[in-house]
Amino acid sequence: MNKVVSGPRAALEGIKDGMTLMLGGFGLCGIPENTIAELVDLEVKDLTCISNNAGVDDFGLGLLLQKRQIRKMISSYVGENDLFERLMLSGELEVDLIPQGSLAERCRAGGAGIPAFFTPAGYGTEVAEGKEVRIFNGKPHILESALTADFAIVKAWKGDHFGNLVYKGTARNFNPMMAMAGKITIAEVEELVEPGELDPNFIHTPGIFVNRIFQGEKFEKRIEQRTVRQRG
Amino acid sequence: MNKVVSGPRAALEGIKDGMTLMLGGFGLCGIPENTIAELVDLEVKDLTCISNNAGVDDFGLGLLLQKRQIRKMISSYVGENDLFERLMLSGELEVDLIPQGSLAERCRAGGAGIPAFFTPAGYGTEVAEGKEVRIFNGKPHILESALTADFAIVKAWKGDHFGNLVYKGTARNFNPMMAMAGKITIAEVEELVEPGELDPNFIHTPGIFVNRIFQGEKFEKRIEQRTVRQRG
Amino acid sequence: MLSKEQIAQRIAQELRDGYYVNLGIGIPTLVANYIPEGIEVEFQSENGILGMGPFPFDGDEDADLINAGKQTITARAGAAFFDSATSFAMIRGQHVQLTVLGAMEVADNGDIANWKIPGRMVKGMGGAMDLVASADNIIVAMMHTNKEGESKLLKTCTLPITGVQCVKRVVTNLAVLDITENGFKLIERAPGISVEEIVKATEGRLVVEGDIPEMKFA
Amino acid sequence: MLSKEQIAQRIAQELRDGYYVNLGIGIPTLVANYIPEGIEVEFQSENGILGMGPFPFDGDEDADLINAGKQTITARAGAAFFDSATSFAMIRGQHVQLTVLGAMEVADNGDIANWKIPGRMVKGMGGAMDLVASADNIIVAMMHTNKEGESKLLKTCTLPITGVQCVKRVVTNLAVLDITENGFKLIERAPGISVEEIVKATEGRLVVEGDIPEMKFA
Repeated sequence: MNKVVSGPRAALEGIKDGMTLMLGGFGLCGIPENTIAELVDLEVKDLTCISNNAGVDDFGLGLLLQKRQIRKMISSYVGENDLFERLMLSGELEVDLIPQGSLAERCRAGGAGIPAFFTPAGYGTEVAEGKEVRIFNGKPHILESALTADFAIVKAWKGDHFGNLVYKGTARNFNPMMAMAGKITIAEVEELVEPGELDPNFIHTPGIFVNRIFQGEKFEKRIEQRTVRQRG
Repeated sequence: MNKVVSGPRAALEGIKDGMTLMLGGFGLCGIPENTIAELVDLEVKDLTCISNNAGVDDFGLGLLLQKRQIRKMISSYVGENDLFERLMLSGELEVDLIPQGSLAERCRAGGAGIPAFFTPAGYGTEVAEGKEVRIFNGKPHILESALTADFAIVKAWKGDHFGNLVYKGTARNFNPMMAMAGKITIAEVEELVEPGELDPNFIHTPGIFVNRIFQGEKFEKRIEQRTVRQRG
Repeated sequence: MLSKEQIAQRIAQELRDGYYVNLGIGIPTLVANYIPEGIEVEFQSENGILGMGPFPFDGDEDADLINAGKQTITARAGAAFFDSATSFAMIRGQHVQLTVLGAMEVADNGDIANWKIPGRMVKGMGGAMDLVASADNIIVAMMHTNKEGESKLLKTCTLPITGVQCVKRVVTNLAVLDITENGFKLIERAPGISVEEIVKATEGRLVVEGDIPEMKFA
Repeated sequence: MLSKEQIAQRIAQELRDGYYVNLGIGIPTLVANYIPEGIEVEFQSENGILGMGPFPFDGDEDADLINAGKQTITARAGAAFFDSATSFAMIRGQHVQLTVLGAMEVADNGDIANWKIPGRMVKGMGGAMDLVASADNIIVAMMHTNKEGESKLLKTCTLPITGVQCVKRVVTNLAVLDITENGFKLIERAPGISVEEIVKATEGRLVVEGDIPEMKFA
């Protein structure tokens, strides 16, 4: 059950133009930096990327947008990326904006074998167009469908060779659900540890969801909004 | 945000005949022993109990069955309890048997504001009677609805006064989903610790789901099937 | 006329002991600075933290610890981190008692628009649609009028809406208003602001009954 | 005729390196004792563990560490515990490559009945309905006939079914059979058992093509 691969190149073995990818992270927090860099190098294109955000102009998924490798984005918030806005308004980039909670739940559903579920989010808005509406407990809900991906690419704090993962702080975000929803799930970790080092009571993503794992060479972990208070 | 109460009596404040309860545990593993004992003492009756199992004749929910305090059970497997089988076959006890995975997911849905979801489990069986069927990806699924309860009663390993909980081993089972689905959620823990002692990265049930918490006086933690191998 | 800080301060008076609260970006964030004495509340941020603390001291920033506005934050003792599905389970499952968020427009039936200006601004709804569709208690914090002086409290939203009939209360730089069957109901005036000024600045139906008190600040 | 241990041993030959496997109660549990050399598999138990190890040494039992049969077990290095919703996410989401379970009846279209005898036995389906509805690869381990000598491989299940058209393969004390469009297809005979004996013990449609080899045990 040794799922360790040598690095992002080996982890992405089998990737093709036109595939659908899920990429974990919230803003630039908890994104799979090393694998994104490799996607740029591999020059795969026509990608559909499912990710809460689209990075910033010069980091995260912004790097793939710069190279026009993405055909379609499925996201909830893309406000930090000017290029994205330009590409979307000009029609170069297809965009499906969906509520953040529905995005998270749709990924989980994809991994959990639940093809569809009802949620109140988006009822009465653009998001509900073409979707079934049903009243539960007097409140209208819309039917949302599961999301899956050819590759799910997640970033964790630590992992072992079974693929068990733990995340740190708010870098967890979408990573655990996306890890569940990939036909092939790649995990890049800050630290690869020996089996048994992770307490089995405190595994966030059990290894069954992960196919390939590697320790990232370096993590820039860029901060978007550095907010601080002064000491004293 | 101090949710600590003095014990099971205070935790059950407001309980009434005819209420619906969820009780965590799988078999006798991870059941809220102290609160069950208190339910017996309080002599509340006509209860609807949602619990994966129904205990054994003289422990767990079996104690409430002995006193005929339960009107209806919603469970997935009740094979360890002879009294249960007798009460059910004689019609004294109303029983709704549902697939274990659907039970877990229906509790989670109840806590997560998802009124209904599709699952393949039970299609074509008694469980599907009267339920909507829909094909997804060529496979028939049935629509299952959320479950909630007046009181959800869970058992955890450790907890703090915010209601944050961690579970040990396979004693986790249904407890986290049920904790989400109670109008009032009671947690009995083996050890009440100071806020900050639990690592925020490794909380299984965030305190927002818990209303009342106490440290159980004693835990018998009975074993149903003691299977061992010999040393050497 | 209230400053942004005063709007936040007035909204903070709505906090009750034991509340879990989700604060949106902008004015709502400032509410955390005015928690009334003697009560304890917990702040939830939808990217995955309960028990959000103040900004870190300079030099203590952690890239792995941010709020939904992507700002570096700290965690209080007793905090918990969780994934996005669990976070929205809290929100959708109505475990959060109060949601405060900004808006571009609010209609007098409680509709809210705060995510999109067609052909111009496409940032996305983020968690706003889940929040407004789920929360029992939604307060909007915003200016009463836009930069052109036009009312943001309307008969009908002109922008794509974020949610229908969901806002309960609006706190602006001019007034506190509740959403009722008959439209906005004036509850309080900002210090020094007359009822006439509020009527003039409100395009939607407005109910004014009896004497309208001025807001009080501790 | 195979013993229960031999049925388990034959099923173990279906294991492949890297498989995650869910074993039901009874004969299926024994499969764990016959993992072929040179391959690594992980056992999932639906009550919430991945990486199940052998029974504990006498005195090391832990009430908080059991399998779905409520037996005390151990956890291997690299194990993980999780809640029931996550456990069935693994199962329903087809992350488990092989499911082995017992049955009272199997029909020649792949229907299975293993949870209820009306008016007599009401134990409940536990996780069986989720498992059979979800798994891509389901092997049934059972005796070919019941105590009265009646076939358990039927045209149609007489008992309430657990799942429809889901079983892929059946391993009994007499034979290995696959479910095909034309009914049960005989794949292997137990050592010393003739095709005629299998035909006689099978009530459902049975396809016998060419020479049927005997099972091989290492």
